[in-house]
Amino acid sequence: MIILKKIISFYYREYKLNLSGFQDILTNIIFFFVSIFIFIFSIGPDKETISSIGIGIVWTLLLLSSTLSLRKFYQDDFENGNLLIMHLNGLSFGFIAILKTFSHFIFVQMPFLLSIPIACILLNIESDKLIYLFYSFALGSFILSCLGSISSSMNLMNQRNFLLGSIIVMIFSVPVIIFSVSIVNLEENFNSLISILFGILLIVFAINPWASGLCLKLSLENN
Amino acid sequence: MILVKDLSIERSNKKIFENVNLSLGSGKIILLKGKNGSGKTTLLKALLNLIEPSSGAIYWKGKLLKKNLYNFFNHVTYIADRTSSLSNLSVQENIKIWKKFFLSSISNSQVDNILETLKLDIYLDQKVNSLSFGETKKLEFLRLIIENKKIWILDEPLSNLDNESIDVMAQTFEDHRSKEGSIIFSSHQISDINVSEEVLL
Amino acid sequence: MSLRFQRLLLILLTLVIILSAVLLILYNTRENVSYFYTPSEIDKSDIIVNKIIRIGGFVENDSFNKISSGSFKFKITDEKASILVTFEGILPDLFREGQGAVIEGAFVDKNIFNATNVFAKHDENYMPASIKEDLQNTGNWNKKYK
Amino acid sequence: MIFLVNPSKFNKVADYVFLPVLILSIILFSIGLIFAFYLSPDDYQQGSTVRIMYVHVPSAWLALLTYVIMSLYSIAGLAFRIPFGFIINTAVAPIGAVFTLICIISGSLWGKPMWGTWWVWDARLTSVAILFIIYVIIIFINLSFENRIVREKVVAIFILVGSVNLPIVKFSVDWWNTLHQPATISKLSKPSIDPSMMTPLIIMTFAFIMMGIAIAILRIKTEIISRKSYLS
Repeated sequence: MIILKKIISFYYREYKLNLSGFQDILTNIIFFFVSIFIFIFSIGPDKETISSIGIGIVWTLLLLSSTLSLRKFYQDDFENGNLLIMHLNGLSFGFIAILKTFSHFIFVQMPFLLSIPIACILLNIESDKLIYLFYSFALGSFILSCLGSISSSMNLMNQRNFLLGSIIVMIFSVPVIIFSVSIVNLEENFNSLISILFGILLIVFAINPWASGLCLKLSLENN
Repeated sequence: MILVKDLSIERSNKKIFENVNLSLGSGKIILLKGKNGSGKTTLLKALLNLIEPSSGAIYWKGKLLKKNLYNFFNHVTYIADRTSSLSNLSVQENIKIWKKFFLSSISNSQVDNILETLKLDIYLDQKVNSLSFGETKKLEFLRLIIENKKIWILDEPLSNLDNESIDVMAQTFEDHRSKEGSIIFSSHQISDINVSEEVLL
Repeated sequence: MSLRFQRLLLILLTLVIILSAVLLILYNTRENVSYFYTPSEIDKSDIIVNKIIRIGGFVENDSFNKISSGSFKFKITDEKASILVTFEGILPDLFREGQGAVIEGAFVDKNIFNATNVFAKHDENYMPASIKEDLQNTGNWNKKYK
Repeated sequence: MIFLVNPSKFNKVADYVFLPVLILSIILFSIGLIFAFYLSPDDYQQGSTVRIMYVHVPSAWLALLTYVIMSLYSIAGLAFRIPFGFIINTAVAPIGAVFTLICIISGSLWGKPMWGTWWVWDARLTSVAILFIIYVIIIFINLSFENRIVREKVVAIFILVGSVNLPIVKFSVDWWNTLHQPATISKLSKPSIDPSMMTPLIIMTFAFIMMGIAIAILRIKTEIISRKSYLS
């Protein structure tokens, strides 16, 4: 019961934190839309071309914009010592990583989910594909959150080259992109593709607390 | 309660300190002294199992600290030399978050009293980043009361505080000692806090 | 429960999750991670005209026709079904009848596939050319070396 | 076998072994190249292009083998606290990257005449490209952290996380339809390669291994020395 109360208070804290830093999330979304504009203008006005590659564009830009906020994943809590306080309050590092991953999924990735319909209108994607895009993004973005947790905890002590964190997320999200995009394009294979994505999700979810927990401990020890 | 035996720590194969012995019982206040880089913070972090000792051991209630870690964490408050309050939120919200997070049973009037003695009550609705550094530091000490734990581990609690606040701190320490609590803190400045043991690193 | 035991339990749980996830992925990817489809996998009634796909198989024996200097016609088969392919361009060295090939392009109608790219696929067997002649001379040439 | 986990023992063994290994690798290379270019026969399908195989296949094997070694040493370093594992990781990563690059370039040169394309995005080629980028990231992590202890362990963790790619590289040709052909030599079945071509392949593989070991010894020794100077 105590642990449940601690979890609730953890999310209360995250909620307050994200509410006060709402402009950061908004900036991500603006970045997402501005890049869509750029894409549309650089491709040209041909509606068919845009809608044929639209899914790919949406997914690429979702990936890019969600890697933008990676720096914030643990950095603030690490620098002001809150990670340590959470640990001293009885949460193991792996458990903190899981909680933080869910928090990132809820507060950073969900706003993207809500902005997908508008992106689909802009990119001329048919509305019957929207539901598949929703499914694939709901699973895919959680995978991205787990990967983000791993890479940003790795790069906590990396003052010189943070772009590395984004590259790590992007290189491991190649399969996610492949299967998410084909979910939308090959509706007849929906079940098997969604279970592949779910399998990837299980793998990263299982790896995440170990890898991130170890990295968090490492960074706190040597800070 | 805490027993440190022959503790030596080296980092990157550089010796930081050797053969430190400590015993922190209830009602005891230990002051760690030493110049910069003598390993005060390192020792405090080792007490929190954040740094692996190269030799020696730390015991908590007779068992190795590592084996008994989360039990130990239930009894300890650690305040680092940086402030953990969330700078984008107001003082009041920070206090609310802390109270929820540490499952504190402290009443609002108690908090108000302390805020008044610390002269922070006028800033209640202001954001933390508009406070001065000394004031955020004082706000940080509110956690000691909210967490309400037996053992306090404090890293440089007295730096950047005015004399008046140091007096308040001394009074708080004395109260805690009278409640069978124990404190270990580091400092490089001389103060009139009544300590039971001084350890020079 | 001691900390050590909890840790062991967590490690086991992680391994079980990863193992089941791997099985889930492998079971489902067989049909999905294909660089190409085989002719028998393509459902004749379900052909989408002008959608770019890849088809892999063998070039059917006696099906290769040179229409003009840079334009070819042949059939791709996997011994269950075959597809008529037209191609304009340069064929890779290894391309010949009986050889594996992957073609990229789109159906122009239900029966004719227009290739934009032709890749030759070679198998994992390596054998000196002289031995092949010997084998053929003695009649032991095994047709499975395609 | 203690020299595999102990730096000073390793130094001793390496001093004895280095010159023989280097000479052996040069000899093997010269024999192997003579075999590969003059003495081995043309393939019945591919003609003389098949000779690219004698570079491509050994480098591909070694790219994978290097990663396996790094993964094992990462486990040794993280779980059993053997610091020598981290030294190996730092020293060996660039070698693996070079092998992967050789594999990719030679494969590309082989693919153009045979398949008719330099590069396709099938599962094998994509996973090897990802392997190369993983190697590059490992090198970059080594370059960009200031704190040595954190850097070593982060590299080890990353290597372990990245090792999910290994089975994908190895088995992609068996699991999925790819343009790349399946493995010629596997443990379970008789190799489907003629002995006259198998010999140069094996010689070249050992030449590559010896060269890899020679370079690795040099790099590991410098790494050990640089850490010694760090200590004092």
